[in-house]
Amino acid sequence: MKTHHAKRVTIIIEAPMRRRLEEAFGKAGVTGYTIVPVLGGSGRSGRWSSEGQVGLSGGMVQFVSVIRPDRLDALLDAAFDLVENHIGVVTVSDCGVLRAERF
Amino acid sequence: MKTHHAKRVTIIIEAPMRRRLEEAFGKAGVTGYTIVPVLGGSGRSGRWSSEGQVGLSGGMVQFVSVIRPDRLDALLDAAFDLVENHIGVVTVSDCGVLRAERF
Amino acid sequence: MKTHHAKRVTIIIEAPMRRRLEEAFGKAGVTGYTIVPVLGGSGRSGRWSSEGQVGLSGGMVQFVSVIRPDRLDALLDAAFDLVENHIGVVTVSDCGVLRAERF
Amino acid sequence: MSDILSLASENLLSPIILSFVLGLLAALARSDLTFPEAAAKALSIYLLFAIGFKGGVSVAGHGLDATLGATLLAGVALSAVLPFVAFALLRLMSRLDRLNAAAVAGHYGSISIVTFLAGSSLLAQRGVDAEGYMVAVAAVMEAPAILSALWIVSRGGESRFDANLLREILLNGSIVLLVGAFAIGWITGQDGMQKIQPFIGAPFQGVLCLFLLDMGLIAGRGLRRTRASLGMGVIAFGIVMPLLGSLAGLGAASLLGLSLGGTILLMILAACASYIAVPAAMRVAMPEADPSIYLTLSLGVTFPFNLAVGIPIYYALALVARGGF
Amino acid sequence: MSDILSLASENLLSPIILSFVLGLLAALARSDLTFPEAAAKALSIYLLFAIGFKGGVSVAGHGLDATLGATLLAGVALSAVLPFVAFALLRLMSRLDRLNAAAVAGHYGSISIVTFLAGSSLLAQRGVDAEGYMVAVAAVMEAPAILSALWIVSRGGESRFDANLLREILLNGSIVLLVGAFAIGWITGQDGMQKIQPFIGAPFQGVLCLFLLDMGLIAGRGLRRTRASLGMGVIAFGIVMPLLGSLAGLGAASLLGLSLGGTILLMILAACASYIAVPAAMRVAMPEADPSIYLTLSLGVTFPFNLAVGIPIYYALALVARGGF
Amino acid sequence: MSDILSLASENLLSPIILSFVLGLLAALARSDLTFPEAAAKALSIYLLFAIGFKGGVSVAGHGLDATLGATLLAGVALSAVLPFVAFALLRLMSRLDRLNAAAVAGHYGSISIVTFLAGSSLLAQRGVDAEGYMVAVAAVMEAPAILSALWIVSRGGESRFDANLLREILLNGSIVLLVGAFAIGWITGQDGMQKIQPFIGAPFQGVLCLFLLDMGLIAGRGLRRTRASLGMGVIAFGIVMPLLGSLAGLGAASLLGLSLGGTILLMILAACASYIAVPAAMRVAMPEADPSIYLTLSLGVTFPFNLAVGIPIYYALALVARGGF
Ligand SMILES: Nc1ncnc2c1ncn2[C@@H]1O[C@H](COP(=O)(O)O)[C@@H](O)[C@H]1O
Ligand SMILES: Nc1ncnc2c1ncn2[C@@H]1O[C@H](COP(=O)(O)O)[C@@H](O)[C@H]1O
Ligand SMILES: Nc1ncnc2c1ncn2[C@@H]1O[C@H](COP(=O)(O)O)[C@@H](O)[C@H]1O
Ligand code: NA
Ligand code: NA
Ligand code: NA
Repeated sequence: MKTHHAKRVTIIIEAPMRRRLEEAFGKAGVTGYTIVPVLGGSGRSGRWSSEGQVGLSGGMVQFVSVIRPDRLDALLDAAFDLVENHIGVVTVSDCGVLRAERF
Repeated sequence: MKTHHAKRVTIIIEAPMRRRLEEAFGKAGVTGYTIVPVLGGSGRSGRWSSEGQVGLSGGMVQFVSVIRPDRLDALLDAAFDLVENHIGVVTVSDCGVLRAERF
Repeated sequence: MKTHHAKRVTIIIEAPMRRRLEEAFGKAGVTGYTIVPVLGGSGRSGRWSSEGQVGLSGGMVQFVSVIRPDRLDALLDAAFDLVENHIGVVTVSDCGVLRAERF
Repeated sequence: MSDILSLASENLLSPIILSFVLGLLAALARSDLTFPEAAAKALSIYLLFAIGFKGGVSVAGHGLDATLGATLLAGVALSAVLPFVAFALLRLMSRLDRLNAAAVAGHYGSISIVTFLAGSSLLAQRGVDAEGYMVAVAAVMEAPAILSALWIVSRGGESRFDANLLREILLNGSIVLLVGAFAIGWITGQDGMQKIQPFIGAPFQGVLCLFLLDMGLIAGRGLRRTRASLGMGVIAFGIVMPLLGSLAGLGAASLLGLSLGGTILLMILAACASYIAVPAAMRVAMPEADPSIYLTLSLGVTFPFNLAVGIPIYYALALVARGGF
Repeated sequence: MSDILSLASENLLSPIILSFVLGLLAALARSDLTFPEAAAKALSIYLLFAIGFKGGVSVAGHGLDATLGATLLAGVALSAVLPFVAFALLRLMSRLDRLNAAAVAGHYGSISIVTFLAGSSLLAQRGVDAEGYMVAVAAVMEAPAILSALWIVSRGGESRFDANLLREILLNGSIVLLVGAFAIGWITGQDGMQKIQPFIGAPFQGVLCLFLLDMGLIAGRGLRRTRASLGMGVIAFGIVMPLLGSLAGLGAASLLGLSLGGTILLMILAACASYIAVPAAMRVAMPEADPSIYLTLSLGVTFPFNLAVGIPIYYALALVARGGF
Repeated sequence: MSDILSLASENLLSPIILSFVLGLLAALARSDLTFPEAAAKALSIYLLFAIGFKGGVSVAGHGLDATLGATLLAGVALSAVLPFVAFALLRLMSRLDRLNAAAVAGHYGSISIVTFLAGSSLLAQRGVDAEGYMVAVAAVMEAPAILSALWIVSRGGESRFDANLLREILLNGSIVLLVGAFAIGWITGQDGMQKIQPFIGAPFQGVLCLFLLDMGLIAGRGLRRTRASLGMGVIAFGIVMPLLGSLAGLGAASLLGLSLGGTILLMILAACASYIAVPAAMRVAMPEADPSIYLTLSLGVTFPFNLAVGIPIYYALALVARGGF
């Protein structure tokens, strides 16, 4: 089955920044993304876990966005402004997609 | 450590279609996959979020399946039939796996 | 925007092994990873789903770790020791990252 | 008249309606107040279990009314027929295409258990009894409307039915839980009730408040995001249709000879629109229909309308019809 | 005799058993009814906290029975010894290999707190008192069986013990919660009970219904998926073993001189099989063992057997043994 | 004196404090006992709704005290001013830089609703009444401290304010829920209370136990992971600051002429530190500040201090100040 070339971007970011990143995506014209929950993790600031947490402050979420290669820079710029001072792991990888017309 | 070449397929699909996709995978002989929850997202039909939702209708899930490259087409065919008329973002990427004999 | 080359490793592993893998990572000097929840899946031992489960035994989690290519082997060795006798799907793929100095 | 006003204000100023309003306002003001998905689902399991159980206990206590069978049949008929009415009305009032009109229509034959609960609360508060089996009627009204909607769409093209889908619709979690708890309540009767009353009885209203707070949050979020996409015709339909439905319910109840309470509940069931079971089925069977239309209409327009003014109106209508005013 | 029948029917027709049956049927019929994982975990936290607390309060009230220490020891012994019995029986009755047989055996020494609760409910309903510390006995019986199973496997090869694993087993969440709540109940006594009775006391049976509904769903799903893989011998073991266990419990209780209620509870503890703590430990320590065997057997065979017929049998046996019939 | 001791032991040996201790110990011993995130959030929604509602009902019952407006203003002022005190103290006592000191300071002007609840419990137990509107005072004290902290940091560089952030802070879920439930309680009054009392009233203490168990688990986990990174000066601050805060609260309460109960609650509000709303705001507005400092200090040091010894001390101080001892 024929697949088309695209980029898959994942952004792990603090939960309190979720709405801001959604809005930044909106402004940058990135309308396709999916948010998955995160249970815990570890980084330079130590280990953490969302279990039992009541507030947002402890948590993170992961954005996944699949986009056409030519739109990558707009997305990364939007994301970078936000994650610059924040926790935020941004990865980009190549992938194939079905139904390229949707992206 | 030696890794073997494989394909990693992810399918973001509406939660009410989950059982159907599992069955389609079963029929296509794809027995290895993992399903991760989705919190929300955005697409051509706007932004949504699973928070506070009671029914399935609001939600999505993400399938991840790692397979041998020669089995890719069987999987994509099975998936395509289902997502054709549905929401469903399908990506394929290359990866290495440990313990190739398991796939 | 400039991205730097890195490896993205994902490990799907049984929930009761979560703490052990975290400790193995710690010993191997892998301090950056994120854990996402898993809803269900299918493998050689059949289909399962976390819904309604009370204990850990039914569940799995997925680790995602982004690392510098030269650190890959240390991570895989640490992971392999643990998953050797256990369920555990380990994939490695190439990706680009923003802010390489963080990894 | 003053009675109707007191009825309306009693309804509007009850903690459950105010909780809904709080959720609605919070979402419209873009507060970050949200319920975890798991908590919302747990609340709905509790409510379905409790209401089913109580219905069964009530049937065990009062014995099987001769009209039970007839009322169940009437419920099935209402659920199956109302989508056709709704479909015709939508084609008249709005510019929705066949597919979206059919999808919306399916929601209005089916039911919203929370609207039913809000009605039951008002009855309880006013000391009005109702047939215990009305909750079983609610259960049988969930599914037929979906089949009608599928049938409407299938006329215009390929069939939308498949065996899997039928099984899913009929064994839908909320139907199974409602009917199952009803059966348990029936079997265990007053004895069983005594054991679990402190769980499903006394705290019920309070749990309902939290659930309605969540419904308000979701309705508000839906309205905020998709307000624009609903035309005036569609919105008007969301208010006219429940009124029509309630009249159909009133007619059926009169034929059946239901009590005042039973009449009001049947009117409510006919008037309300599904926003849980039907949307999920539509996503599977009519993926091309736009969920933001049917969800926003059902949850953002008809549900609040029924809660706030519909239920008191149906109450008053039932009283008038019985010459009780 | 008629007494035994009334006992059996009283048990079978209680809301908690019927809730389990509802879940089982729903899952076998492939309904999409499910509990969110978080809700199921929250229910289990509630149940463990409540039962532990109540046990502690009861000990605070009745004072420390002279037999407490002896009963705790007996519990540890039963938990440690029963896996050897189970292992021998499995090698005799089934074709499971050493590893899987040991893994299964470990489950039968340990306990299922919900089976214990179902037994306590039946006692409460019949007005039979039991020693308050039996819940502490339940707690100490969770872990030793795991060690026995590891020991059985280790004999045949490399050791399965490591310090981390031991700590995990002993500080397992459910043990800590049960023992901790027991301690809090003991310390705060009747005063503490009064404050939180409306939370942990009155609604308890109702919460238990929902929990058993969920257990039914899980058991049904397990049975549907792995029915085929259990041989007849293994299934027979799942019924014979609890009977054997209950007799061991009966013997121990007689030696200890427990009350009728305490005797029945000790029999239940000896008869039931773990499906929460032990499976998790086995996944870590014996990853090669097949979870679908031990989970399905414990939750799909032994658990329903105990709930439906085992508990009344143990009750009747205890009565007979005490000459009470 | 013996009165103070009995007060302290009554507090320490209450089920809620012991539940917190259980959680703390379990986490320090590295047990795997955890609450699902959704369950913890559901508990907090319940608590906020219940406490807000009860406050509103109490105001509806006792009528509007003339001092309500003044007390609300005093609350805002305390919340806004205490961060400056805290900041100065931190620069004196610790080696935290400006940014981290400001972030920590913001937490101490704001409030912890669970500390407030623990204080209310002790009052209820001792039969001491308090102004019903104190919960509204708690609500208005959440946000101003955040603005003060931002202002402190902004002085030293670029502004930290933006319109989005302000809206988020003021429409924070817990503020909206507390104020909204307060309004509903006020509107529906004793009538509304009667309907939902069995949900929000009687079981409240028990739910609070589970919530404090979870808080203990989180505090313990936090302490275990980041103990090392807090210096002695910072830890000392976490104990001195609440004492200072309580004195400020005592002063304000005396000026306002609050009742004994109201005085103690205002002292508690001034003494406690936020660990939900403020940390989330800090993550957005001061991402460079280290969360492990402010979270561990607030939840791992000040919160247990207040629970265990702070509240009885404030109680005794209030008695002394009123010449009641
Ligand atoms: N290399 C990495 N791979 C995956 N996730 C990471 C990585 N580094 C950090 N994270 C995630 O980002 C969070 C914060 O990282 P840090 O700011 O380094 O403490 C961690 O708790 C992880 O969830
Ligand atoms: N480009 C994309 N990348 C990631 N997820 C997407 C993308 N497009 C759509 N989705 C997901 O699929 C859902 C439905 O998409 P749509 O049908 O375009 O509204 C969205 O809400 C997202 O969760
Ligand atoms: N090829 C695969 N791709 C993705 N996940 C897999 C795959 N194989 C196994 N898994 C996951 O690992 C679990 C156990 O696999 P197994 O040991 O093969 O039964 C499954 O239930 C899946 O969640
Ligand atoms: Na209807
Ligand atoms: Na046992
Ligand atoms: Na404060």
